Order: sequence, then structure tokens, then C-alpha cells
Amino acid sequence: MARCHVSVQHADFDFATELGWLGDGSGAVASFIGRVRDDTRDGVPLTAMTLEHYPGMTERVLEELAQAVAARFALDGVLVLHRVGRLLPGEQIVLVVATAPHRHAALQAVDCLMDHLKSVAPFWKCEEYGAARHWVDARDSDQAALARWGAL
Amino acid sequence: MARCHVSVQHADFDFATELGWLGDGSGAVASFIGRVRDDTRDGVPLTAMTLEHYPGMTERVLEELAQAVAARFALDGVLVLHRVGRLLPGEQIVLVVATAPHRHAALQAVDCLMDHLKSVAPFWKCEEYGAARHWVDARDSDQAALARWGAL
Amino acid sequence: MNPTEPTPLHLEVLYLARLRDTLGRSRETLTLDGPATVADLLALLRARGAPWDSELGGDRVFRVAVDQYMADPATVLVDGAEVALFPPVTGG
Amino acid sequence: MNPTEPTPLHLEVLYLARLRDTLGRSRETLTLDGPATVADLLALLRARGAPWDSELGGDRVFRVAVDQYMADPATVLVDGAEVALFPPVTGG
Repeated sequence: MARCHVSVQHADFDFATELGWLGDGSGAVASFIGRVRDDTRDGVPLTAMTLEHYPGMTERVLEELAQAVAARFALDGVLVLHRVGRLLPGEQIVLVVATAPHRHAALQAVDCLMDHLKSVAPFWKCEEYGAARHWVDARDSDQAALARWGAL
Repeated sequence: MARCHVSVQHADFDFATELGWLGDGSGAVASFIGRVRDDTRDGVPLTAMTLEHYPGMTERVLEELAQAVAARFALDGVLVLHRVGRLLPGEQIVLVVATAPHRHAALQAVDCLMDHLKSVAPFWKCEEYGAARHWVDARDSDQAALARWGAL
Repeated sequence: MNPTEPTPLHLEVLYLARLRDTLGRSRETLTLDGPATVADLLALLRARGAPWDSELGGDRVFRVAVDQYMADPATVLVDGAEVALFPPVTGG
Repeated sequence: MNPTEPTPLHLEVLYLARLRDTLGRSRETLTLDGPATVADLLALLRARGAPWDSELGGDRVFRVAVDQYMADPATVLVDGAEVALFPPVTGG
């Protein structure tokens, strides 16, 4: 049975500390960190990005995703950590870690988890460029990425 | 031009510190850590694993790999860090990090880098199970994994 | 109970992210005559006119969750349900 | 210089990982009559008998690098070259 740990939080996270949840018995540790990009819009640099979510549903969806991906790729452990609130450029938004006996399972699990998280977990990004705020639109490419995996 | 950093070293590494080499401007950070597994052989637990390499050739091969993968996946940065010497179960062996504007490029780059590293970088593993030492044999599956990527 | 007789459904309706901004509220309590589906609730909201009819109709894409599970227009609403309306998700 | 006349090639030969253990040495300096290829060097080493002939012949798989670049039997050796013999790699 894989260890799964899911968290939705305001606070920043530290990779090494979070990795502690999963122990050191697995040979392969794959991970992905999403960060606020140094973007510009019409020449104005991104000031901040606010992550909103649907409390309750978010945690359940992430927990179900973690369990499903752990089963599919025979993982030793899965960690999913997503921040909410107002973040500055360069700040960390999301951390996904998968541990497994072998590297391909761990890497594929991270890829699969991110594709699903981006399409089914109820988070929304609102960008600030100076005084202008705008909600980020969902991208068709996220749906296409999801289709690669079939049913979880 | 991507930032590339390659190191072959005895010392352990810290993920957060190493990530500092690549800056925080990229939206996507994918990584892989390989560790000494808690293996057993004929009921005897693994005592240690010694990583030997071919000094000079190793660094050149890793540097060329990092540059080639950075170009192929349009990365912002690549980090390849491989330890040598005697390591205990649970200890970190290798760290590969790729930063990019988008997640699929970063994740694929890490996958591609590990497949090449496992097949072309001159490292050898020697396992100790109690008093018994034995050199790890190369696996055919590593060659098959390499073939997925075509020429770099 | 006579299934043809309307029974009141008390719903807690949530508006999230961009929809909260454009519709000008984050939640409201509504009472519908049941039985009713998500499609019935959406028809009632669209009947309020602008901006409801454009945000929840035409070619605008949005999602509905009932009691925190993704739903579709045919999903049946039960008394006390929490219905959330929100844009396609953009986290990660 | 007459190309048909042999010229001596001084080679630094390295044995790495399992080959160092089975062949009982980590390096040696050899002199061959040139011109010569990797195949010529391997023939000379196999002619030493056991364990050289079995480790570097038959169905044993091994690799050769010349001046730290992967080589094959046809690779031409130059004077002063560093030739490394080792098993297939197993790092990562």
C-alpha cells in the first residue's frame, strides 16, 4: 500500500522536508515543482498570482488522484502539495513527488498526476499585472494531455 | 542559452541548494533522484554500494549530455549531479533537474537524460551483501529505454 | 409521498473564481420546486437576465459540482445540496 | 617516413570496474608496432591466455574507449593514446 500525503496550504514548502513523508527506502524519486513564471503582458511584468480553490472538494479530488496514480504505477509513495493565496513571481505553487522501485514508473506517475491535477482539481489562477487583474483561461492542451492516460 | 551544471562528487547533495544553480525564473522544475535501494540477495540485506567512474571521461560525457538535452527540449537549465564512492542503503546516488517554461518539456528532459546517463556515462556499481561483493550487470532494458529517444 | 406533487428543494449555490466576480456574489440560498435537475437550476438562473444569461449560457464554458462532485445538466438535485458553479480549472 | 615501416605506439591501457578485478591490474603501459587498431591491441591481450582470452573474447560484453571517447575494433590507435577497457556502464 503506497503512502499518500496531500495538502492544500498557504505556506511555502521545502522539498527535503516534504520528501521525509515518503521515507528513503525507494530507489527512484521523481518530482515536479510548478512556480509562478516571470511573465509579462503588453510589456507589464507580472506582479503576483492568486490561487483560489474550492475547499473540501480540492482535498478530496487530490486524495483520490494520489490513490489512483499510486495504484496504477505501483508506487511506494505519492506526495501532492498545492499552495493557495497570493504568490509572487518565482514562488512555488505545486509540488508532486512519486517514489517507486524504478525510475520510469516514478517519472510517468508524476507526469500523469500533473496532467490530471491541471484538469480536474478545483484551483483557479488570477494574475495581476500592475493594477490589472485577470483570470487565467483553461487551455485546450490540458485536455489533450489528459487524454494520453485513458481512464485512471 | 540554457544554464548547465554537472558534477561528479563524493559528497551528498541537498536538493534546494542545488536548485539554486538554476534560478527561480522558470515555471516548471522536473527532477529525478536515484537512491541506493533497500535490497536483499539470498536473504542477505544490502550493506553498501560503491560507485566507481572513469575520471575525465565521466565529466565530459555528462556535460555533453546536459547540453544536448537542453537544446532538444529548449530548457532554461539542466543540473546533473552523480556521486561516487561507497554509499549506504537510502543514500542519494544521482540528481537530475531540468527547468523549462512548461511541464512536459521539463519532465521529458529528465526522462531522456536518465535514459542516456544509464547507458553512456562511465559509472559502475559494485554491491556488498555482507562479505560478498559483486558488480552489477547492465540491463537490456536500459538499451531499450535509450532507443525511445532516437539520436540526441 | 405523491411523486407528482412538488417538494421544495433548498439549495446552497456557490459561485467561484471568475464567476463570483462577474455574477457579483459568492453564494446564495435558493429554493426550487422539486424534483429538479442541474438543468432546471441553470434555467432559473439564466432567467434573471444579464449577466446571468450570458455567463451561464451561449458558448461560455463553465462547470457544475453537486455536493463537491462534478455534475452535468441531468444530475438530480436533492434537498440541502451544495451546488458550485465555476470556470474550467487552471491550477498546477 | 615510409608508411610500410612499423612505428612503435606507446599506449596507456586502463582496466576499470569488474575488468580490473578479473584481470588483476588497473593499468599498464604497452608498446605495439604501428599502425594498429583497437582490434590489434585486443588480439595481443587475448594471446596472454586465461583470464584475458575469456574476459576479452568469446561472448563476454565489454567496451573500449580511446582517449576517453567510445571506440570500436576499427578505431586507429595513435602514439600516446589512453585506451580504457571496461564493462557496460551501470550508473544512475
